[in-house]
Amino acid sequence: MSADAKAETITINVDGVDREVPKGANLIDAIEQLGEEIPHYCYHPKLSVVGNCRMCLVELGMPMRDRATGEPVLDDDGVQKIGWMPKPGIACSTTVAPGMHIKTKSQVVKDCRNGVMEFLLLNHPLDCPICDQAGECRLQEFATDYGRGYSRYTEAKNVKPKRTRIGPRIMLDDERCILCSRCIRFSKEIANDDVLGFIDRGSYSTLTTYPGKQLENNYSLNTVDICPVGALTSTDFRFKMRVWFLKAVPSICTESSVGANTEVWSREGKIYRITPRRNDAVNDTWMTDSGRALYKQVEADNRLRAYQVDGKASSFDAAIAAAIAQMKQGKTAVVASARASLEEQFLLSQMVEATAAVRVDMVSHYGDGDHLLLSEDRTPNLRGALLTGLINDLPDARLDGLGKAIDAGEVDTLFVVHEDLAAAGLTDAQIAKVKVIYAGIEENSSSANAKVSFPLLTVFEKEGSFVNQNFRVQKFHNAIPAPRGVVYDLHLLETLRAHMVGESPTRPTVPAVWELMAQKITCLHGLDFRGLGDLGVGVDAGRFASLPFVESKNLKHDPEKRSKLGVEAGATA
Amino acid sequence: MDWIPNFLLPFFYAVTMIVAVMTIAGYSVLAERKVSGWIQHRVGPNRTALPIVGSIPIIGPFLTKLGIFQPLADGLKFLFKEDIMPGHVRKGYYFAAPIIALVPALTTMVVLPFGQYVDADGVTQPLVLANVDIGILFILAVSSLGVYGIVLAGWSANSKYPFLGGIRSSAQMVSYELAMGLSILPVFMWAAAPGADYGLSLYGVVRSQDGLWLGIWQPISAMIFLIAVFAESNRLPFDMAESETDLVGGFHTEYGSFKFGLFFVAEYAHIVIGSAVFVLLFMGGWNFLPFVASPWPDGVIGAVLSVLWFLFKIFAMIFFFIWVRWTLPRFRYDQVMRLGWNILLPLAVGNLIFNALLIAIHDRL
Amino acid sequence: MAKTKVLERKPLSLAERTYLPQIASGLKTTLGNMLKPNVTLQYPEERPVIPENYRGVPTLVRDPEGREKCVSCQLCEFVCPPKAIRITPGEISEGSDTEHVEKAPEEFEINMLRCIYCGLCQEVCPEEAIFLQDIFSVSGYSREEMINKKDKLYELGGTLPDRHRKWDKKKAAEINGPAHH
Amino acid sequence: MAILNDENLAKVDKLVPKYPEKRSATLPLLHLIQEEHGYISNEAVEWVAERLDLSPINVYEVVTFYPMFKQKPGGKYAVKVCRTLSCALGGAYKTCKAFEEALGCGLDQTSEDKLASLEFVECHANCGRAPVVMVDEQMFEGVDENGARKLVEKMREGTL
Repeated sequence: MSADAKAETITINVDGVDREVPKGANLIDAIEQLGEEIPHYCYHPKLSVVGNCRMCLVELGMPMRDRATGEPVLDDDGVQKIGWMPKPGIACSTTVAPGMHIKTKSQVVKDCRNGVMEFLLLNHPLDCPICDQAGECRLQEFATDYGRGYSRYTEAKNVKPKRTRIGPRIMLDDERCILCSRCIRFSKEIANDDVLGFIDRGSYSTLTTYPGKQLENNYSLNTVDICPVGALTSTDFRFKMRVWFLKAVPSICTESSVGANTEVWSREGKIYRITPRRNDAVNDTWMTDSGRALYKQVEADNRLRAYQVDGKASSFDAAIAAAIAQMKQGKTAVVASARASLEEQFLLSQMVEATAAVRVDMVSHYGDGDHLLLSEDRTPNLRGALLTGLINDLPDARLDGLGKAIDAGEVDTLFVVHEDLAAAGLTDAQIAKVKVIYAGIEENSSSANAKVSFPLLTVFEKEGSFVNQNFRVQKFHNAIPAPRGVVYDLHLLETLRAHMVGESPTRPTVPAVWELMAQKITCLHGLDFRGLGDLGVGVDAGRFASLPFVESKNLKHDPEKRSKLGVEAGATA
Repeated sequence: MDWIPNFLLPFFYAVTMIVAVMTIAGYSVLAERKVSGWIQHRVGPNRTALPIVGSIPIIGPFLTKLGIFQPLADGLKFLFKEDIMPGHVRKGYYFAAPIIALVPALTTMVVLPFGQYVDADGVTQPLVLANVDIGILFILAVSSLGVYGIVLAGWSANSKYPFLGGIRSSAQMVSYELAMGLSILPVFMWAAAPGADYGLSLYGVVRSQDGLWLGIWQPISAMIFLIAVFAESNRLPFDMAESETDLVGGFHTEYGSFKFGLFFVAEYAHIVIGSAVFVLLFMGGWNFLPFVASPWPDGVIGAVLSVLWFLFKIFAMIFFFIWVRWTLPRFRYDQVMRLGWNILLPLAVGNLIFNALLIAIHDRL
Repeated sequence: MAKTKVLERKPLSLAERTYLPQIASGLKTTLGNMLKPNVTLQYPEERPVIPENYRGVPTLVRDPEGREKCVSCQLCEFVCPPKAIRITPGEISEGSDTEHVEKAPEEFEINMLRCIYCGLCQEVCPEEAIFLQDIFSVSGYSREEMINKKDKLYELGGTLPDRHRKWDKKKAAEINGPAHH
Repeated sequence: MAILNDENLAKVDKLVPKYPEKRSATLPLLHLIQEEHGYISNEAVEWVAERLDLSPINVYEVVTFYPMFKQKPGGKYAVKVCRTLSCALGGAYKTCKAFEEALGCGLDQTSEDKLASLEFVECHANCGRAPVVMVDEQMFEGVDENGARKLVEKMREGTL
């Protein structure tokens, strides 16, 4: 892709300097790629262009040609004259053209921006101290750049409703709205839920939903993200914390196999919100509302927080000893999870080897997809389990095979990662027949009857990588510290494996595990953890490409194209 | 039955005297703090108040502001503080040291005359516990015993700073004792001239200063004696034994509570005694002014007035002691030694010879 | 090498060598000082005059209507160099008199063990809600006691006149509706 | 849902195909509805939206944008007093006040007897003799306070 982009560049002149920009690009995007910014409110790279904020006005010009002959018009020095347009034009609705000249820093442009800012701020309530957007507000930023610093407007400001609930998760502050219509366009174009609109006119213009309707689709919180001001705020995050205290860590959404790129915003070990991170190959700039709420599992009531042996809290070492003693009695079966990271699955497969497990099962978690960013497979890493060789075929929703094996007395010990055995179809009698060693985030039926329970960490408390629906390996980072006394999942798995084979356990790091994986797994050859970058790397699906995955066509996934691509997928990484 | 005048009365006098000296010593401490405060633009102790006296309308606050009750509080504090004894000290000597320091200071006052009483017969009698002829010798002999307290304290504490303090103190004491003794010889050579019948009696010295004070007549002797008194009483600028900057606290580093209080009182008692001796020898005792006949009438009133005048002079001297302390910095040890041996001693000897010659010439004429 | 100039030290005169004139002049100096009037302030009884811009203990103030002025924007928490301030923001429930303000601190703590009295919190406050007033002496028996909670901060701060009456104006505008019809 | 009578429905069927984009027919349709009912209800908005394959909010935006579209039923007559400069100078405010008193209702309201609704509007584009008042589609020039009262009387008598 990058090679293609390089081939198709054109030259435009920005503030007197010739620059290379991609052909056919929008002027704002093109300038952004040059590392500069044309201020804008209503323009959004993933939405249609409306050009109603007028903030992106720049001076535009083309080299002059004689209309009659088509010959270039030269000035006295023999240089082609530039025909500047008499008035500035908006950059967002301009596509770059060869030879185009633009001025982004001229006095005219600055005057335009000053004027636009003055109008935008006329009726603005200036309640930054209570506004959640403060700190990441475009209005604030451009007001410092182009604002006048005081208001010439002596009349009383317009008063509008301050807290309108336009959806279950969204609060609208009308006074702050600058009528950029990003939210309206998003609802219509991306979420396909055209409920937002401006009613009334002039200074009465108000963003609203149609009477009786609400902005309640599963993508509604994206309107909060794209709102350039603080008009739309999330009720979940509202007034909780100022954004400048929050530390944003790149992560991956675990809601489904889409693997939306996210940023986890935390302060002092407490997560306050999750926002999407732009990745044009995965989720553009969007994510689901339901995915944003997943951080609540960190402090969920049913979180498993302590190591347990026979239902009693114990130390890590005691729990390991009990588990090893149990597994050494032989006939161990493993229930792996598609919720574990690639590295954990790899170490689990090592452990399976070390314990000479009689069988490895996995449970599928399928639901309805919305053909956008919520796929049918509700686990983030099913393909990782395939790549690491934990499983060879798509899993079933029920553990019937395992159940039969238990009934036949082939299994004594069951090592379960994350899964709820009862929910996965094992009967109480079957569970009672085996000794369960459970490792998971939550307490569930598996942990209730477990001989040994190991608390695992949420995706926010560790680092690693997932393989998404397009066989794209994407990494997530440690956003908050693990609960007190809980070791990293990798450490747990490595300790178990080492004790089984009588080695002394090491403390594996993710990059170290990756070195091993890159050697052992064909399609990961030549990759390392750092090399994944923030946007991830697509890998060769190999023989798995033809498996009947459940994902239907969604925003960045096309099953037909996928299976056709097959081997080439890796090459286009 | 003459045990009452022979035994009980002297005992009563002695107790009175001790109380007086101790009180003056205690209030010297207050004076020290107050004067140092004034000199340094501070206010000094002004908070301690007695429950009833302190609440008398005008007088109470005034006394409180003067810090009159402060010595009481200090004394009580010393009495009731926990008596800590370090584990490494030599116990017997450690306990004995403060007593040995205080006792000589209090003993010397036995021979100190502090006024005169002209009885109905017109006979002038000194007011003194024991009017011995060798008064000055007694004082020199006993007061130099005080250094044993310091040396013992330094040694028994069994740690290096007190030890150094004790050593320094004894060396200093030896150095200045000589100059001191030599400096007062001319005084007695003049005062106890042939024909005068009072020998080395301090009373006699005072009597001899009826007209001219010896301080004016013998300024060099007075100066050497004054410096030596400073050195003997371990006052700044000669407080080698306890210089805080290099010896932490010197000999009393390891002392606390009441034992420290004893050292403290002993030091101030030394000052009081030293002032008294200086006043007796060089400032005319209770004589009113040089060349002015004492206006004290006969009888009890005259006696009281003479005592008060004598006390006034002592207080002036004490003030001078304090004043000097807050003016001059401490000498270095080698300077102290050089001053004692190289300057004061030759000067005193020279002064003695000069006066002897003077007397010889005077007698020939 | 810089040139060194050797200064000749003059020999002392006889009078100087006795030190007596120096001692006398020293005594004169100290006596002079002793007789000068005192400048000591008798502290607990007499109080120093505190200048208006004095930076004492940081406090929270209310406006003349008794409304808490702080809207928990947390700028003070952000700017505080020793991180002495800790705010838990909260929402003003709908239906309250001050619902138009929307936000108020649920908890506001200033750790006086950390505070360095720099006054940046007062400087940065957009609502003029936090002031370093004239209290300069703080003490307590425990660490907890030295952490001023919201109630304590308002008690210390009291009420200050409000020059802007921003929220009053806002409320009036909300009641009267938009100005231009 | 009987939003329009058959005659108007037929008009709609003819109107809609005239535009290359169905959405463009929003305004004509709304006018038709307002003509028939005197106002545009939410049901009408939804009906239009369905007819033109739009979301109701799209139509709602248009309805609220134009002051000529009423969202509530008005009186029998619609009285519109011009308030733009020349009429204002000519005494439009007094005229308006007179209407308010005569009708017994405020601005943007309908009199209690449903006789008339009163509006104070921008220029009628007939600045010949101020103040200008429109009652329904009829134009009256030079309406002073007395004229206003007379107009109301005429409306009451039904002789307008």
